[in-house]
Amino acid sequence: MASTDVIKQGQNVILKKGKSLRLYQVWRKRRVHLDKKHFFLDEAIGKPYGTTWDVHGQNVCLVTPDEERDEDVREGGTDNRGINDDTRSQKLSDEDIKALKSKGQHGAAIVEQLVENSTSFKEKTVYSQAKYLKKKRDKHLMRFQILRPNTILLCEMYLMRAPSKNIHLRIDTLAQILTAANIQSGINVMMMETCQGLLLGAIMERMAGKGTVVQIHSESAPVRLAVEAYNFPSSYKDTLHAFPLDQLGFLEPKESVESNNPEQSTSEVSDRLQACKTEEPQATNGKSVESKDCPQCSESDAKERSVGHRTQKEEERSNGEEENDSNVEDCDAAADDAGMVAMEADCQSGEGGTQGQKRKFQVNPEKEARKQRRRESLCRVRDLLHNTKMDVLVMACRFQPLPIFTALFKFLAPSRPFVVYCHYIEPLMECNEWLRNCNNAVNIRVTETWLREYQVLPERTHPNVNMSGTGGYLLTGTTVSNET
Amino acid sequence: MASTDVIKQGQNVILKKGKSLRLYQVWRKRRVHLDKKHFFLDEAIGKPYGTTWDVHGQNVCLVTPDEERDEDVREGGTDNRGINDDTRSQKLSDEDIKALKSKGQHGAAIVEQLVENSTSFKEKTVYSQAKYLKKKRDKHLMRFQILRPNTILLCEMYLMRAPSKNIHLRIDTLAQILTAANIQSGINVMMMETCQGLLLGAIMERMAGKGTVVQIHSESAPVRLAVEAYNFPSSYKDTLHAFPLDQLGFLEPKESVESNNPEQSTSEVSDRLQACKTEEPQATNGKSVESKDCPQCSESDAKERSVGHRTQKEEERSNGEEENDSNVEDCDAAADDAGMVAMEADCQSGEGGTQGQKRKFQVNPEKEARKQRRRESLCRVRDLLHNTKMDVLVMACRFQPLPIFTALFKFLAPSRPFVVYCHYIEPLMECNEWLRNCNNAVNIRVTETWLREYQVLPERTHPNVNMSGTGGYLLTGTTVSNET
Amino acid sequence: MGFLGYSDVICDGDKAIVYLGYNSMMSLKLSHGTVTQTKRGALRHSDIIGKKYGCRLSTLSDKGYVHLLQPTPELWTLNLPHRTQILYFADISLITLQLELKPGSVVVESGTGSGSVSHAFARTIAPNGHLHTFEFHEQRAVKAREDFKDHGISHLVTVAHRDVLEHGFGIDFTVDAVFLDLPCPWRAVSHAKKILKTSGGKICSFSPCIEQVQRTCEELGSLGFSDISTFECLQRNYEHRTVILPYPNLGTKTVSRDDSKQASPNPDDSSSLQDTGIPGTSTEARQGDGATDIASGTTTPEAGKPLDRQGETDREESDRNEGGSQAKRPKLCEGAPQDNKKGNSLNYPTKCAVPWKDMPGHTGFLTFATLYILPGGS
Amino acid sequence: MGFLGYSDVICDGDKAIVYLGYNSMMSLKLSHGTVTQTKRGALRHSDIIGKKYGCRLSTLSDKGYVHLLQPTPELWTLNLPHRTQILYFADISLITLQLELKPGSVVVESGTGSGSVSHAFARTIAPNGHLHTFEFHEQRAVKAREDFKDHGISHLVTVAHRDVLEHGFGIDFTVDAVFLDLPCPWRAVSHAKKILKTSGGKICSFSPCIEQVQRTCEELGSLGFSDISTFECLQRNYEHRTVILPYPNLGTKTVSRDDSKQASPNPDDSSSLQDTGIPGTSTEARQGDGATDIASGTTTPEAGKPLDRQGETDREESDRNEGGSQAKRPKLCEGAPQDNKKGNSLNYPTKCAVPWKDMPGHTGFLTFATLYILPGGS
Repeated sequence: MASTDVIKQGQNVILKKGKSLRLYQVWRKRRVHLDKKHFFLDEAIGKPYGTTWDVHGQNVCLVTPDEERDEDVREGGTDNRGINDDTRSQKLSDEDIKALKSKGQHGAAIVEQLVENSTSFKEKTVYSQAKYLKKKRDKHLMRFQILRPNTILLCEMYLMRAPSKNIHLRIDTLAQILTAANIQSGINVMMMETCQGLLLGAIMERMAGKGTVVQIHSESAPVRLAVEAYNFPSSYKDTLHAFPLDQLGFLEPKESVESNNPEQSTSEVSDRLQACKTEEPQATNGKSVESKDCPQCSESDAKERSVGHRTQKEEERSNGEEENDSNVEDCDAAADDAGMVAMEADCQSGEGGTQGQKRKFQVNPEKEARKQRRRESLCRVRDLLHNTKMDVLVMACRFQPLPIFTALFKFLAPSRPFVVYCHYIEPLMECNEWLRNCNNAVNIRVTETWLREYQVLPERTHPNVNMSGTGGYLLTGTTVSNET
Repeated sequence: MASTDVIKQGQNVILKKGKSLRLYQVWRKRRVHLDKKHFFLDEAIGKPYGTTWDVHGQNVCLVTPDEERDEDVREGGTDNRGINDDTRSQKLSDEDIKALKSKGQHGAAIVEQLVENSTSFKEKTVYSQAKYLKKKRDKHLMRFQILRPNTILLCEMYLMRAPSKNIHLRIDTLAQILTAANIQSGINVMMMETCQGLLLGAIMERMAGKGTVVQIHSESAPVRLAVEAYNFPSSYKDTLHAFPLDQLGFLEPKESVESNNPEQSTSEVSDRLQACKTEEPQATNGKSVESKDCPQCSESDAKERSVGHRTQKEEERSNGEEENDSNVEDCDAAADDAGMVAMEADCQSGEGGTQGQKRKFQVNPEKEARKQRRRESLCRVRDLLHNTKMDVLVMACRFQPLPIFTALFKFLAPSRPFVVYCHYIEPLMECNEWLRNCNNAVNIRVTETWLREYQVLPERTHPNVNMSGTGGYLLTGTTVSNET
Repeated sequence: MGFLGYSDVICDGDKAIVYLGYNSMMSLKLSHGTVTQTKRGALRHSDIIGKKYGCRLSTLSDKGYVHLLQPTPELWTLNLPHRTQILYFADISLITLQLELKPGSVVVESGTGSGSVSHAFARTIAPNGHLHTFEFHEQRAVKAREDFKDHGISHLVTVAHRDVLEHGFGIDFTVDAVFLDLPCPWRAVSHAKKILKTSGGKICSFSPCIEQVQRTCEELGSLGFSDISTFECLQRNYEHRTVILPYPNLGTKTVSRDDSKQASPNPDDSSSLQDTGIPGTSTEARQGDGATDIASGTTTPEAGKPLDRQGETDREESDRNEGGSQAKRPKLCEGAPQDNKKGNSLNYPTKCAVPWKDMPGHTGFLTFATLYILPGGS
Repeated sequence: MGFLGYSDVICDGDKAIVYLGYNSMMSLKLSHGTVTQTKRGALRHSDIIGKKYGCRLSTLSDKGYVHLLQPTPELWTLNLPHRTQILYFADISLITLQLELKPGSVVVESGTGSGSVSHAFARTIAPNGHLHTFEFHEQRAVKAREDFKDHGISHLVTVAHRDVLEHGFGIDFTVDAVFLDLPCPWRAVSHAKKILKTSGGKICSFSPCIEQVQRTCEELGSLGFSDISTFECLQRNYEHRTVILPYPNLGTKTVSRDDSKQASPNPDDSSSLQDTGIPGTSTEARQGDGATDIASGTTTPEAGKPLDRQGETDREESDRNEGGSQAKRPKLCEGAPQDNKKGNSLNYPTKCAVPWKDMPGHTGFLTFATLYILPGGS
């Protein structure tokens, strides 16, 4: 087995239990919190990805493939004509079950007892039996699989836990963005996203550290939470260039960075960009990421954090751009503080929101030097965009797409693809209209995809009963010039 | 076999050949024109619906069920690895086939010859063989089935031949309109459609001559082409009440019919409504329908007819309401003349547009009396709407729905359903918005349906490769009052 | 009672539908002296009886109000007690049309299940048709019979407790149409053939799994049925939502939007045109429910909304998303993040037709066929 | 050549995509001295070579113009010569993501077919991955090899003419992913297992029929693959259409539209506000094509349209609707029936997002699975 296939300290892993996915960073003696249980992943270090584990006390214990495929098929009834509607078929009460648990009974044993005490189990068809067993096992067994994070898992995780944070991006739509954008190693990508770095991560994976990515970011710092999950070599980040959305005016040829914001002092401009840079050392120094921000933070968590955060930063930040949007600010704050504050990686959503994440703001003494670096960075990106035509424009963000699209479109070389995602069709139709009039694109399409999963089982094959109502919409096309 | 199950003179029947559907009225010695062949249906009179027929010369000949199920499965190859891309596998040239046909060869014989002369046929898999045979049979055999017209067949026929004339109404959407509207025998229906009477016919079938239908019609006469196809007992028409869209203002309580159009003379008003009544004798006298308008008339036909028609009527009609809309006017004209001009029932679309339909306009000497009747009819409907609250409002028309919807909504009793169909979602969203603000409806829904057909064949089961992109949208809901 | 026709006044013994708010209804059998608890407060039946259908009624403690609706088969389908998995509106509609049901039709159904389809059939074949419905589960047959009696359609429906797969339909006349909703429908096809009119009798089989469809189609074909076709019919709901996508701040010198008709005011000169956003249009904190349906945007503040709005926007008991957790309601990123401070960003509300987050992915396959046993020769 | 990376200038020997108009493209292998006929007129290759990709070029007789595009795998998929049924964008995208392809991946494909998937794979695994593609049809294998050479990706792709079902893949190393597009994919699963990495190797099988999927899933399960899932992925296209639904004439006294924000002028006092309708927005006579795509509504008359509009609105060679008859184009009822005379009706154009009339109903089922052969015990 190759050394890349085993779980190592410091890596981000996904724990999959039933349908639920959780992202954690693996450290010896770091407690992980899953489904109300706390335990250590120490046993898993050095073991292969894809392994299945049971929680025993505070530790985890590898499940052998034989144990895993323990799919009982028992003697079943032929149909459900004898089964009446009542809740009395289960003789075990909730109290009984609690008692079993408190006695330290293993989950598998509890499930077995439930079956024995069900009067209707034997009369159920084998299919109903299997369904029943699965339901009870998911409830009472503390069994999970450790997986290497990839785009599919991350996208599923975000979509399940906080769809709006991920602007509802669905797996098939994300797949289409990457393909329609012709993402490949070595090209120049211009992109803007507000899906916590998921799209950025997916793009970076397909570029493998070669080429250029100009990331337009809406808040004071680019949000790259999901990027960390990929465990990329640190060199990948060398291809990344951040540029703030509110400095797009600065890209106009005649503007210089100093005269750009006449009504704001230069220092204010720099302040606004500060957070952007606070992350940079981490990216460029290539040091290992020692903290893990958790994308599953609950709303209550988020509020707690952003409130505290805002108070501390009030003086530093003079513009109110992220006010009244604690959600996004939360992301910022998190990105901001990455590398500065060690946070518990296992902060949980919902009930578990009282884990007391402590954080303090570090006042930076090299303020002036950083301002200078920031100005230089802006100039670098401006020169890049003016000297090197971009190979693709990718957008998936929570803003009205048209103004951003029109601002960035001009930096594309001719005969290059562009892709704009939106959860709603109407804003894309605006872009479509603009494109048809601007005359610089062909093969323009607005599409939506139906993703349908099937249950394929003997005698029980059918499309899944529940399905996503929409995966959002994509505008795609190819630039042309009207040079003859 | 019940006498209702056999084909009778004067009935409307549907000829189904492959996927194509044609509506004809059965008369002895009346020639029918199908797929460039002319023939008589005389043999079919007295035979059951559902029978399959072959054309032999000018006559048709019953196909026995055995002949029908002539599904050869021959020895086939296992896959297509040996088949190369060329068109030389068929040794028979188009000229050869023409020669065979001119020799009077029967279609089945031609198909057999094609198989024998195909070098690749034996190498094809049995599935490809079956496909090939079906294709060739459909092309060379003149075989059709005679079916009793029903809503499904009529809807399919319209949707295939002139979707826009039928405002793109799809079978599942039509089904949902009828159900959501809770159409049943004995209720009071208020409806407006511009799908040539298809929806009206479907509603009438479910009411079976009991209850009331107020049909708001947009042109000078209600369009009821498709209604004829149902072969309803003539008594069904007694339940029908027509009311012109442009007289909706007259429904306002304070208006009287005389003062309604101050800027138009009373006689003008009556003139506008004339066509409405020209159909009435036919409906109320209960005499058998002696002419059949053909919904498949080609555009060129339509133009020819409407042009001639307009010239003759120019003096009679003073308002230009149906100008510049030859499509709709065509329908009018046809409805207008029903019962007055005998037309060939087999007018064909496309090439066959030169069948020389003669028509003359009958100047009615009882003009004044008719005007009076018309005025009375308007008053009758007004009184009906004011005295009897309606049980449902159904709309499926080519107009902006909101103004009509708001004008008619008030005549609904509380706790009654309403259904508005539109091919586009945006106009329904306007109605939705209006409803939410007007406070007089609950359970408001805007829906769209995916209709997916499956090919179910041994080893070859899958959804059909082509599918309708949309069946349009429905707005449904239930009225409430805010009386407490 | 609207199961057949309509009547204006609510009577003792009627079953009424209590409309509680968006996606939230319940059925109520009215009986003097009874009080029923709802999530909007208690309802005294005596207050209801004698009122008109469609009326609004405040609950006892004046906590809220409800509307009282006449039960149609479609409303009943949404409110009946589930004794089995049931068929819904879209499928029932297509079945009714494809079976060519109309007043006077004689139709057979098996199994009866919860009676969802039966009510729709009875409505359509009234006043002179008949539904023979068969159920192999005795308890269900009894309950269905009670429902039909309660709903005034028992003269149109005969319920039989019978195992059709084993014993056939046991009737000695022919019918216009047969509807099968059985675990092994192919085993009922030959029985159905015996009772169907041979001059165009219609059959429909509803099955959740494709294997059932495959066997049924094979059996239909081998028994001489024609025009065998299989469909799926899925309904997607749209809501009217006024979405506020933030207008991006591109810096002082915004890039001109040449061809766009929408005005593009400079975000920085911001005379606080819309700086407080538009009340009543916020979409935040609704995503958790999945099937969000915010009443369409008006510029009236929420407080000034007509009473009914309250009901329409209440999503607490969304029946579309039973699995959705109520506890976690992540904030919607695109929902109205209004920049009050300095007003240096403008948000344009966009009216959007948004599909519900979840939709039924599958109900079942509908297989239709026609029986013509025709004389040969000419 | 854009099959890998991009280059600005069109070179002799390049394959370029000629964009002829809406839904109408063709590929062109450039060679000095050649002239190619297109429906927009003739193109002299020498005129093209040396130009920049993306440029506009008038055809020889000045009949029209075309745009010259760099071929991406996605454009190639729309323009390649069909030697088999091919996979399209939506499926290819999902397969690429689910197989976790990225630069450096080693992937196996069988069969090669027309090379539609191969090009997309090669692009994604470049510069240091490899695609081993197997085709049992010799002629196709040869042609695919030629294509890959022409397109500058032959260093990334090895084509083998081999019957995988009978003889397996015949390679002695392991790969990251296997993609099967075969008539009997279940027979290839055991072969695939032999060459897949046991630490999370990915497999995907594409099959049009459900029976193939059922057997494949069974085989995958019995061979120890995990996370077996089956998907369908259908793309629906929308067009931006400015629809003119006629405003109904409700008579002199129009009913007031209380709550509607849209102005409702009295149709009869009609100062011919819009009595000629809005040019350039008519939707009539387009329905015959099915996949209508009218350029979004502007108020510029058609004659004043920018040149490109011509191309974008031309639907004559719609590739979406091959079966559609050109001869019959029934008039669209809702299309701009403008009442010029007396101007007693007003039409409001509505901007609509309209789904294309037809869409793919099925391409195939995609079955994915992962192979983990893990050590037991702890």
